[in-house]
Amino acid sequence: MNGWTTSELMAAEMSRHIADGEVAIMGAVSALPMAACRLAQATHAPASWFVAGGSGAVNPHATPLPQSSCDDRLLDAACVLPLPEVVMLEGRGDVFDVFFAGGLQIDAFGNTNLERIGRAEHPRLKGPGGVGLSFLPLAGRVVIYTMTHDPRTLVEQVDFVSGPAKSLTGRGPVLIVTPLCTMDFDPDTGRARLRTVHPGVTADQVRAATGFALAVQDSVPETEPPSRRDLEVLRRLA
Amino acid sequence: MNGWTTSELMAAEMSRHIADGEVAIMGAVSALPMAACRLAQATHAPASWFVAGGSGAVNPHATPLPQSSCDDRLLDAACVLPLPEVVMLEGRGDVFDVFFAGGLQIDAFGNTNLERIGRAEHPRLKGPGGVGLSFLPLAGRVVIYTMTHDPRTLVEQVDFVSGPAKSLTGRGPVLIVTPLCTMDFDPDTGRARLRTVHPGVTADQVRAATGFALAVQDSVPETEPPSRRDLEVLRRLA
Amino acid sequence: MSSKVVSTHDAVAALSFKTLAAGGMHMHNNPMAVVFEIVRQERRIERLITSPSAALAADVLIGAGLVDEVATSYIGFEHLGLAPCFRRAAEAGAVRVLNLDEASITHGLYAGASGLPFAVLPPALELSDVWRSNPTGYRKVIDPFTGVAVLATEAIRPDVAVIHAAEADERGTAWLAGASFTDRLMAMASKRVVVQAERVVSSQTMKEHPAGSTIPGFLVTAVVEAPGGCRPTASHGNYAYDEAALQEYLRMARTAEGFAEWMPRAVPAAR
Amino acid sequence: MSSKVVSTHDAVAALSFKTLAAGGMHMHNNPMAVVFEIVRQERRIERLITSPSAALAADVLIGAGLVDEVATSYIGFEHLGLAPCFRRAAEAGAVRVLNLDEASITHGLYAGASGLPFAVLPPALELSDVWRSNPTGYRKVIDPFTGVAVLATEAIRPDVAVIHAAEADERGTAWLAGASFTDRLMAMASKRVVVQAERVVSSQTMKEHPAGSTIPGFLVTAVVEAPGGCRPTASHGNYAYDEAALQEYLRMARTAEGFAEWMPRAVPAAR
Repeated sequence: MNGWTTSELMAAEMSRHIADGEVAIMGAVSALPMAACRLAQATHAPASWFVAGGSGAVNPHATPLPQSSCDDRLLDAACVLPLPEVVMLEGRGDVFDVFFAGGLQIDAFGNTNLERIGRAEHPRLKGPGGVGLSFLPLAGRVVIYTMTHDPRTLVEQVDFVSGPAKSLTGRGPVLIVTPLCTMDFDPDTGRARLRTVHPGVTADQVRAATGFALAVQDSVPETEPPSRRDLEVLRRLA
Repeated sequence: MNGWTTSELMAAEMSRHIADGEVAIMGAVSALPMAACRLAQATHAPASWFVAGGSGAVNPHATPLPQSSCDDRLLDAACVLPLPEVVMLEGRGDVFDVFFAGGLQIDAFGNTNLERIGRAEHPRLKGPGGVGLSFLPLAGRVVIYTMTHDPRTLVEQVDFVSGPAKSLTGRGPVLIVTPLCTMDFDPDTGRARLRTVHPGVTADQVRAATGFALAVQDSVPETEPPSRRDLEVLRRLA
Repeated sequence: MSSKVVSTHDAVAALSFKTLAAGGMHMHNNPMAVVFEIVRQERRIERLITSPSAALAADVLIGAGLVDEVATSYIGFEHLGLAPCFRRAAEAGAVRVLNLDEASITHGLYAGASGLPFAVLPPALELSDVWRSNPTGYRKVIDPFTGVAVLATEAIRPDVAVIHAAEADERGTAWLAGASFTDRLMAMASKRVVVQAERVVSSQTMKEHPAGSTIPGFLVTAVVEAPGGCRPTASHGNYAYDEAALQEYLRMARTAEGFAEWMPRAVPAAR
Repeated sequence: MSSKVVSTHDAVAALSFKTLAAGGMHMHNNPMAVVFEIVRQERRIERLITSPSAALAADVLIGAGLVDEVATSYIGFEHLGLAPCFRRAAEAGAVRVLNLDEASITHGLYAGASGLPFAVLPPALELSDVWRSNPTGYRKVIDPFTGVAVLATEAIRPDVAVIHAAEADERGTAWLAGASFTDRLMAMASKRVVVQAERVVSSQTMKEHPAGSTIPGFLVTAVVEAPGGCRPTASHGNYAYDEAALQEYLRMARTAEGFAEWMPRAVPAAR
């Protein structure tokens, strides 16, 4: 714990993947991507936008950030879209630059699964369902995040594709952020590869915690820790 | 001029065709049906509803009534629907009991035309277009009104069907109200027939002003004139 | 003018339905007062239709064993955890799950509200496994302009929608405070609408609310006054969700026995 | 943070389009400031797309000879009379009219805003002559759930929408006062959006407006400050339509010569 939590490190890392002027969107369980978006707005991307999930709030100002993506405190925002209109715009394929997505399972290609673990009949675990993950092929880029880095979550192949890795109008998944590391995707194989390890984590630890064969380069850089400014912002939001 | 204008007589007559609890809708040039709806609410149908055309206003309170169906003064209302939602609900076929419709041409079967007079190529008169008249088959009943009763307006067959007489979910056109008379439709032939003549108008005058062969019974009753109460209400709205 | 305001008991007793839609998103605006009454009256729901993200309302109805099949894109409790009764019933095969996604629910409700025979979907949705897992809900259709096969889903026309509002008047006009989610669309798509309101107010009060935040009374069958009627979920503009109470629910409802114990506490008159 | 506020001249000069959608309904919220600038710059419009009921904006663009074809369900001046330039051009065959109805425009814009490949329509629309008169805009499609042929129309995706707002901020977020008609839907369906606003305000002011009354700035390309920019049509919440001025327009525009005389008065810098 070098003066920051794993969540803070992850939020800071995620924020760096939003460029100025871009529009991000997220679904449920979105405290982390909301913090990342707010951090981006407070630092390098003041003109970026985000739509806070089911609330339809565009650039919510709430401080601290509520845990629920549908909280009415989010409605203190630049403006608010009725939820059906958010869903409509997700279909256009040229509106949202970054889609933050999670999953019960995330596979080596960046497919995500919120549906079930196991077979269709009597699954071992029935998940909640994928909500808007089927829109991922229309996002500019997909940033996947999970708070659970273990071999049951990071799998060779998802049991069900809620969020497809294949993209129609964008680049598809470009990043996975976990409590241990960040991964990106090999352009030739389409498979996830280790991009950075978080400070204090080794590549071997990551490999052991990952359910698929993870490509690892000889020397893996460390994830850039959050700056003091990042932490100031993130702690105001927490 | 027995103490009331033709418009007042027409509005009073139209108001009688709205039953309590019913929902009416109208398009543009709707001062007359709006007055009729307000009169119905003030008299025999206090629980009736109407949606004032493009404004989306439900039961507008504006007094006097604006001439334009899209006036912002209409928004002082029981509630306001965004226009796309009015259009949506028109498609359901079980929401609107009465649809008030007009036309450049109205034919013997109750088809209405706001599109053109003459052929498609180089029409003699290009009308504005039918807007929502193609929804008439989904209304409970259609009440047609016109301020022009002449053989060019009331024709045997419209040159273009903007508002179809055929109904899918309701009864279709049940009434035509003009400055001279009211007509209803013969259930066997589907053709318009003289129902009442306005006070001071003869059946022969109506026949001469009508471009189709109008069925006329031996004795045609007079249109019931507006009551004193009707006139009080209508004059407050004018 | 007759009033549409009735008791929760009478509102539910008067309903005739096979398909029922329940409003609210996540732990917000779940119409629990009417849902608990449906449980009390043990009303069978052939098909429950949820918003894109359902929570307690759906989980309770499923837990009570009233739901034959559920058309949904998500039932869960967001950061608090999975939906225990839904999970248990789905894993056991006790409820049939008709998988949708938020686009299919939204565009399906839009089609229902608009009298459209079905709903066409954005091309991306073909890439997920959702439509393949629900052959009754999805079909391919040939785009008549391009000749390409695209994905379509059923129009959603619930027999009854149950919606929570902050305010309603006697004529049925309702105001949805805060975010209205897909609740207004659900009301517009449904043949009958039951509104539970925090407060019954005068029509004069009602008319101050902005366009697009209300449901016109002519779409509403019955109004139930239910102050606190979303608890333990939130009622936008009125109260937050009760996280401790929801956590307790999630803990107890982990087993059928625990759920059976929780229910009468939440619904004093139930069972 | 760079501002999206530019001059009317620069906003129009920067646009590249084949299809252009103009907002407003009847004599309300016609985006005349931008329309007059389009006339001044003599920008050709391959296809003009109107709201369900267009008036002055469409009539002026057609009168100026800039419109090859117009997709519309109504161009007129409600109780004031027919649209003189539209009428003259359509009768002479100088403009191609793609007949739609309000359902096709609304559902077509919804499809455009949602990335749907096309729009299915309610069954009633088949009974009118509208779709038969516009073979490019309509096709039959086989409902994959029933096997019945139903009517479909094209998704509407204008290259540019021009919308009037009461307020906009520097980041492009716009507030539509009063009735927003189909203008928000038009903005959501269009690839680029130019907003003309009565007032440019701070983002702080903007955020007070209710959900569903705004267009988020990320959909807006340029903002033009245009006080009085709807005249002689109305600007909801700001001023009524000028009936005398509209009557004068209707009188003068009855002939091409009269329209040519009217234009420079309305647009001092034109021609």
